[in-house]
Amino acid sequence: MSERGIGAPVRTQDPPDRRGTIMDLSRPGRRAFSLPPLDVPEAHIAAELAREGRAALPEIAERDVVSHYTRLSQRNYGVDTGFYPLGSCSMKYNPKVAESVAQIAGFQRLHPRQPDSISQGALELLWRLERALCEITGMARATLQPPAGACGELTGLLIMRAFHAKAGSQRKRIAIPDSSHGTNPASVRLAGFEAVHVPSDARGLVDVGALEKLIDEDVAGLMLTNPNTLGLFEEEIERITAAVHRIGGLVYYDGANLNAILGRCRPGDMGFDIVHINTHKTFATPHGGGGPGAGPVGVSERLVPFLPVPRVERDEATGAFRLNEDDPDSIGRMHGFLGNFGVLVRAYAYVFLHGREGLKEVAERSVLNANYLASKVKDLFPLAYPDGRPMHEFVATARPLKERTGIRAMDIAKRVVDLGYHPSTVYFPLVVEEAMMVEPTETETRETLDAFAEALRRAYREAHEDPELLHEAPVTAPVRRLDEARAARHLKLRW
Amino acid sequence: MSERGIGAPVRTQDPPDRRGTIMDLSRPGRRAFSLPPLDVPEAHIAAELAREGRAALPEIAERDVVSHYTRLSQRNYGVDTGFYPLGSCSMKYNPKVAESVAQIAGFQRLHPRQPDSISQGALELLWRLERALCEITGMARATLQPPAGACGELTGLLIMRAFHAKAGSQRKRIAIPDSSHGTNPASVRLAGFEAVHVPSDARGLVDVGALEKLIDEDVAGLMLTNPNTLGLFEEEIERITAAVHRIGGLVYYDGANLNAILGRCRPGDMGFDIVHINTHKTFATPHGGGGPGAGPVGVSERLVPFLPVPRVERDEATGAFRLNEDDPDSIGRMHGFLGNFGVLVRAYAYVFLHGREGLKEVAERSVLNANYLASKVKDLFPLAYPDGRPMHEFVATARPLKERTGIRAMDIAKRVVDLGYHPSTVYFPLVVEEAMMVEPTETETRETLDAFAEALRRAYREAHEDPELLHEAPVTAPVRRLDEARAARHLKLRW
Amino acid sequence: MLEAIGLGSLDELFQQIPASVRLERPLDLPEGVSEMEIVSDLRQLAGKNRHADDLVCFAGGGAYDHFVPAVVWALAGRSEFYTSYTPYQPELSQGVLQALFEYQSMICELTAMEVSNASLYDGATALAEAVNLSRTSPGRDRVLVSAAVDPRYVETLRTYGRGAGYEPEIFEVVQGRGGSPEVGEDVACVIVQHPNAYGLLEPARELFGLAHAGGARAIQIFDPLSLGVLAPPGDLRADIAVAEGQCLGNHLNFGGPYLGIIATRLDDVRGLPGRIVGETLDVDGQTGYVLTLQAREQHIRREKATSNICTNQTLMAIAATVYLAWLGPEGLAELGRRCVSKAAYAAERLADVPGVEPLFGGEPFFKEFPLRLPRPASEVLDGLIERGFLGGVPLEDADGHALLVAVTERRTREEIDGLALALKEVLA
Amino acid sequence: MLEAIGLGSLDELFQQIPASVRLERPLDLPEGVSEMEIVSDLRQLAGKNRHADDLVCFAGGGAYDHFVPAVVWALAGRSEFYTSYTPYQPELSQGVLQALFEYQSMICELTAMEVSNASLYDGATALAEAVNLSRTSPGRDRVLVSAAVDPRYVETLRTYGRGAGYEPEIFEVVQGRGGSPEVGEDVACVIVQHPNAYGLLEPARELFGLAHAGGARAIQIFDPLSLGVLAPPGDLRADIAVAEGQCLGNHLNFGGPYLGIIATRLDDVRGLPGRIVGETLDVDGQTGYVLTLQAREQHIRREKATSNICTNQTLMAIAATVYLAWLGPEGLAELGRRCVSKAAYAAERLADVPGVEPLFGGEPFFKEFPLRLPRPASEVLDGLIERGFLGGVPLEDADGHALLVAVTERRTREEIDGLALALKEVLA
Ligand SMILES: Cc1ncc(COP(=O)(O)O)c(C=O)c1O
Ligand SMILES: Cc1ncc(COP(=O)(O)O)c(C=O)c1O
Repeated sequence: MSERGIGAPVRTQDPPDRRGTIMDLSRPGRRAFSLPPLDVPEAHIAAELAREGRAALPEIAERDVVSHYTRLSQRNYGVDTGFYPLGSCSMKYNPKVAESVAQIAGFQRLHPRQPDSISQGALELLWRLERALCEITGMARATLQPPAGACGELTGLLIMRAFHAKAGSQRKRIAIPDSSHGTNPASVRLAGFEAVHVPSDARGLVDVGALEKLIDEDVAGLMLTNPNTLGLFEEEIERITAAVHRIGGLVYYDGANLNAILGRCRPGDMGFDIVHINTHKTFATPHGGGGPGAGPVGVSERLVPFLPVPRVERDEATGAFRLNEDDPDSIGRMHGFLGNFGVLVRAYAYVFLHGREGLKEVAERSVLNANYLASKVKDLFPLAYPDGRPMHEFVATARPLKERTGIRAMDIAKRVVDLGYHPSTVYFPLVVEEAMMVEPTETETRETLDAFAEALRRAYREAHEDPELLHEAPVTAPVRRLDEARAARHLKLRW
Repeated sequence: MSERGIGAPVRTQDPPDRRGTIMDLSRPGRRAFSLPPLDVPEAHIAAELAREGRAALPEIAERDVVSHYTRLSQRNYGVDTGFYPLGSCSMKYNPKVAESVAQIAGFQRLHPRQPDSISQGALELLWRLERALCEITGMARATLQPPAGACGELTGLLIMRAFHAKAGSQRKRIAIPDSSHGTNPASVRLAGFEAVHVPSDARGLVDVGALEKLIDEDVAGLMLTNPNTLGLFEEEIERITAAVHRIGGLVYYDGANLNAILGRCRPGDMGFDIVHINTHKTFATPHGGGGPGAGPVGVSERLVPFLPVPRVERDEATGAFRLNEDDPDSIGRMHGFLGNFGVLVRAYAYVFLHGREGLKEVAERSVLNANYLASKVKDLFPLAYPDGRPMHEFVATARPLKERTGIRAMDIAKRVVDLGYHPSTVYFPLVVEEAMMVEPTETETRETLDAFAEALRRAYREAHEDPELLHEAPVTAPVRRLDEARAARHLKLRW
Repeated sequence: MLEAIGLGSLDELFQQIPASVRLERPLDLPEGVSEMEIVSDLRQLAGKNRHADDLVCFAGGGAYDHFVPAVVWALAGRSEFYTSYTPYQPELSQGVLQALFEYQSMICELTAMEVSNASLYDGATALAEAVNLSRTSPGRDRVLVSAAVDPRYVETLRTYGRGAGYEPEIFEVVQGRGGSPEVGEDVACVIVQHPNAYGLLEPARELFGLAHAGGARAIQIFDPLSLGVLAPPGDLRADIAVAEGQCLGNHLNFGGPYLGIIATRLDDVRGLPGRIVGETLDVDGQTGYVLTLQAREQHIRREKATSNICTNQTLMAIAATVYLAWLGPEGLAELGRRCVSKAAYAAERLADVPGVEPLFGGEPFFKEFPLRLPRPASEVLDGLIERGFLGGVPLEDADGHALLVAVTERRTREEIDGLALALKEVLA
Repeated sequence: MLEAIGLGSLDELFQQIPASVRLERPLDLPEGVSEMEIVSDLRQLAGKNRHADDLVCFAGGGAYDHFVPAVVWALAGRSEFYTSYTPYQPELSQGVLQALFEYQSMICELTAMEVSNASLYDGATALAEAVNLSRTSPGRDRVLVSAAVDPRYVETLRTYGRGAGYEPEIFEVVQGRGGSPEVGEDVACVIVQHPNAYGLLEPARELFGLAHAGGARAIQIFDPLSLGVLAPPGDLRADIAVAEGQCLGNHLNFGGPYLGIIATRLDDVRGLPGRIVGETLDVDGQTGYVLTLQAREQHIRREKATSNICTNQTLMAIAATVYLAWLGPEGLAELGRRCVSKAAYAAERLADVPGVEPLFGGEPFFKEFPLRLPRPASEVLDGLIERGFLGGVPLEDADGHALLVAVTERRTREEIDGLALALKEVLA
């Protein structure tokens, strides 16, 4: 047998009775649903308000619903399948116990508007998690409401806006590094600010001199991740935060990379005023194929009044918890209810499972793994900024390879699929050409790192010896390379 | 792209870090387990009783345990994957609700030796299920203890033995048809009887004349399935049971094929004295990759005293349920506790979900599906007994094909794998050459039956036109044809 | 491994961190615990809550105790789905992508709208995104909101509006519904919830007519499970339809994770926020699915993106897809009829309780209706909880003497009668 | 479809059924119900039970409240495993087959035996199969069983023995253990449970020595989770080792589905009952797994098979495999030490309760021990249940004034102290 590829389920068609969308399986009269007999008099909607005809949902028996989505799931690669080194995503293993506790009826079946008196356990959980996240980040209080990191950013920026407004100033601009994640500038706009781009220096770090020149009293603040998007620690972080504070601005910490520093240092101690956390990265709540996540936001003491409502408060006398629904300075509500509670239960489980030492080990192991893996491939795929020591992830580049062979980072990624792995992030950050951003995470073994390194090295060799293999790749995935341009040109967004 | 095959995940290797057994992934010092700190004084086992050294179980982190078994699962085909027409197995869809109710803590976390007073719900469930199974089969009482069909057979045969013993007779033989399932003769032996083989007639039915001649007062009883192993209804069933009763014997109904007659006729009404049910066939409790099942056994009034203990009894006055632990005539205990309770919860859910009409529809639809599918393939794969109308399954033969092309039923089966399906049972029943025993079940759609028929027809065509395809098959499964002889010769039963 | 990279200690890996910001003490958190301990900790916390399995739930107001069939999480809970990332590598993500394509298709069918995205955070934030989508013509900035829109949605809008530069303006309703927004040339959109925050049915066609007459967009907040019986947003001529999709197979979860639904007209597709999946072909000509129109999104367009959303609620959308496949067209219609009948019965029984009356008049409703109580609703609710009922959610109307009661297909006549009896006792 | 096969009605499909046996009335069962109804019916039934989440469980006697980590059923519960049949088509069943191969391997490691099958029904029936395996030399028919073997196992043996032609003979024990079976030339096997039905540790080496001296096989019933601390059956020179594998990741389930474990020496492999998985190669030389030695089994060998077993407990074996992979060698040892320490502590605390004393003397035990009570155990248990404890299982010894208490790694000192206090109250 020739080795077509290893690992991923090989591209194959479904048999005719299982092919296509769920609608293709629909046949008149079939059904999965069942309801008890009606036990009250039948009432009706007035004709003028009623639907005419019916919604053309699929008609299908339960058996086929199950088979269809089971098969679809098998056409998907997850962390449970194997290594998933997407940079900036912290695709670590999601402990199963967190899944199972989130399903306890006392959490899963709570109505968001039930009285506080019968939700004491849930409120206590949120309270404890808030305390823990504040300790981890060095913040005073936090809101757990934002359902994802981007919403956390908007929350933080609105807090900045409210802070300055309260001080009687209407600052218009927010500084962000040129390597920042797309959500940063997008959030800046949504918060009604303009983005000012801060250049990086040759080491891949914020050009502090340039920053100091760039910012003035029209700048409300700076957004930064640290380690930054290149996986490098901003060594001059104190100078940076001081510079922003000097002009009266606030500094926002994008927590996507918090994994690298857990228990080692804290944004609050670096001078950050606002921090968001992606629980679906750092605290292992599963990504769900793209969501749900949770994006808690912590703030320093002076910003506490501006946090969103409702907030969980604890009556020191009775120990009872309650939701504080309004506060005059609060920016207001960021979510219809309390945010992604079910995700926060998982984050709670993760944080307290690991505890103080465990979280520190997470950081250590994640940084060690990234450095180890970098050391095994950087001769072929050089680090974009070779002078810095990467932390939990590294950004390498396929530029030399491309110059020599025409093989691009994308081709490497697709070949890696055929070699049994999910590829790394490619083409992000945008400031690096042919970027390959690799974040192995702490849950992976040395064997996995070695094998993945070997897969990259093999692809590199093949780029020279048998480039067709890379152009053709993937050949073992459920589909081969997809025509994205066609998708955008011939929009087909529904059946 | 050439169409190698459709449907099944294509044979491929795992990447190096995920290859081999769980032991191959073991590395010293890794671990998944965790325990709370010891909160009592440490005590020890005396040295002479203690283990020396340690059990060489794998050392492995939870992340890798999960990935390993997730990947293994993906190398397996289940009903949820698709059509699974194994004859005699009733591989129908297993409703998900039955899985979820079996996980309610009030069932899943019950200790088998907790007092009856705090197990009333569980006992009531068993009681109600027993009543329902008796109604479905036409029996007076039943035991739910046997954990599978074969154990049910043994239970029934021991009841026969006890019945005759009580009547002062020591009959030695049990009659079974030559087409019977292997568990029948094996159970006969385990019950201390000898098997007498009853021949089939040209129609594939019990040769009643021969039977009448064969049996005498040394025969304790007859075991039969109806519809029989060929999928045909024993039309002379009353003559058969009467003949056995005439010599003082008892008639045992092997319930593997009960699916075909639910609500249409009942073993009790045909004259059967003892019936076992495979809940993992007829009542959709999942097969679990080979088990667990449940094999409840119902008996007619005169055999009730012999049923195993413990039995669930209901106090008519108080309505309370209790376990009757002994009864002088009982054959005793067939299982350490009450049998596969968790499976019985699922069976209960299935029976009461369907109810009286639903169960009848199950039979009707399963027979219709089998007949429809048979009609689509029997020109190429003739029915072994073409005169009878098959019920819920049919037995076809590849003998003509083999004679013409050398292609055997096994080759067809393996090619069917490449065409996206689990094949039918082959080479059973033993009395049919090149047997293909196909049981589509009631949960499959017409589209599936059509597509499977087309797969068989295509394989048939290919047997003539491109036999290599069949000899080589499967090429799209996780492994190709396995060397069973080698497995038996070079026994490797552990790592 | 440290050796392999030429380091002597873990600390060396963290040398770039200036000493001055290093945390030189352990985090002030408890020590890590075993799985057994975390389970009992969380069981204990959960045990301090009452919930919808242990109380009979008539609470609604944006989150509903609809039945979640076992198939939904048996499938959406498969780890290939829930442990995967956003489908940036489409070849390894066909499962999620196709499921989302099916989701988009079903949302279109449900709403009679032309295009749906692949999910937003929840109903309230979906409304905020819809408003952003509507505020694209210069000069058309104002946002008119019916007073019968869920206050939580309005509060969320107010927050988002601070950044986007608008302040939602409330227009009055009459007897809990309707109203006559004045739609001038500066109005971007008119927002109506139908069924509304009182559960009442709105004269949506008329209200949307007013919006269109003024050149504004009509935004409808709808209830997905009402659409088996109620005319869908598309038929009502809504321009943008948003909803909370929790009811579609998602658990109550104390408010999240839920599902933000947004659907609109094809014209507006390039203004839609969030991910959209499109069908395409692979190099062999085989059908496949990809994220498309990514030029709208933050990772490509950065500050010019239609939204900042990145992580969304994909898994909830998959659950909704499975749920809708389970429900089918007949199920959707029948379930809607059940809600209507059960709510009507409950309204009648509860209004019979001495001292209780409808908050307004005889306005039509779907599955939820408002009552006026002789005592503060929060007190009454406590009494009902003692009797095993989560009797509804309090309204601020009538000085807090108003209660909103939701009746889903799960509620039996016996439970409804039980609630009426309990209410009578509490008020006695 | 009826038309397609040329039939006019469903009834025609059933024409072969003689009219005289047709059921001409509907089954006397309720009408079918919806998913919602079956769920509430079963919730209601479950609600009538107390269970080990709601009582603190000190019950054992063959089924134990060990901790089941979440991974076990997250994996064993994957539908590709649980909805598949016996792996008769190995190419489509490599997942189940390899998992069973790993199971067999781990059981061998655990027990220090040479070969394991792929599961039997449960511990008691595994013992019956072991006896059959031992009764192969003509003339060696008798089965000697220690009086300290679980009575349920003995009863099961008695039932199976009626067919196989033996009557288990009990040999006495002294102070709950030991004894001196007389092993003559007609004895097939000597059965010892270690730890035994009182939880006590047996002088197993000596007893097995007696068996071997008489030419009989030594059968040990073991506790899988004792084998981190206790010498394994292989080291004790047992010939056949059987166990109840429930403790390995399987839930209490009111007694089933559980897991019958059997392991023996390679010499006896052809006498082993049930399925066995073997490693082999495919035509490309790639490793794969198949059912092997099928010539022992009923579907090939029919009346000459070693057993009638067909459907076994595969899924429970897969769960056990995942559990053991989770536990690892250190976990196994540590868990064993926990049981020993906690049980020792509990025995001390409970024996301090006035009126309570050890049933025998100071015999060593593993995780379970017997107490003598001043009142009937069943009464005392009821009192303990009122106080939130499932206090153990009653023994028939001492006129029913004896209680067997099991203490797993899950029980905390606080719970043990609580039990002691409750017992004191009940007996006061
Ligand atoms: C650096 C960075 N910032 C922000 C985000 C946005 O977080 P979310 O996807 O949770 O909205 C991400 C997510 O990929 C990120 O990598
Ligand atoms: C006809 C027949 N009888 C008996 C059995 C044995 O049942 P079980 O596997 O539940 O022991 C089977 C199972 O395949 C069967 O098909």
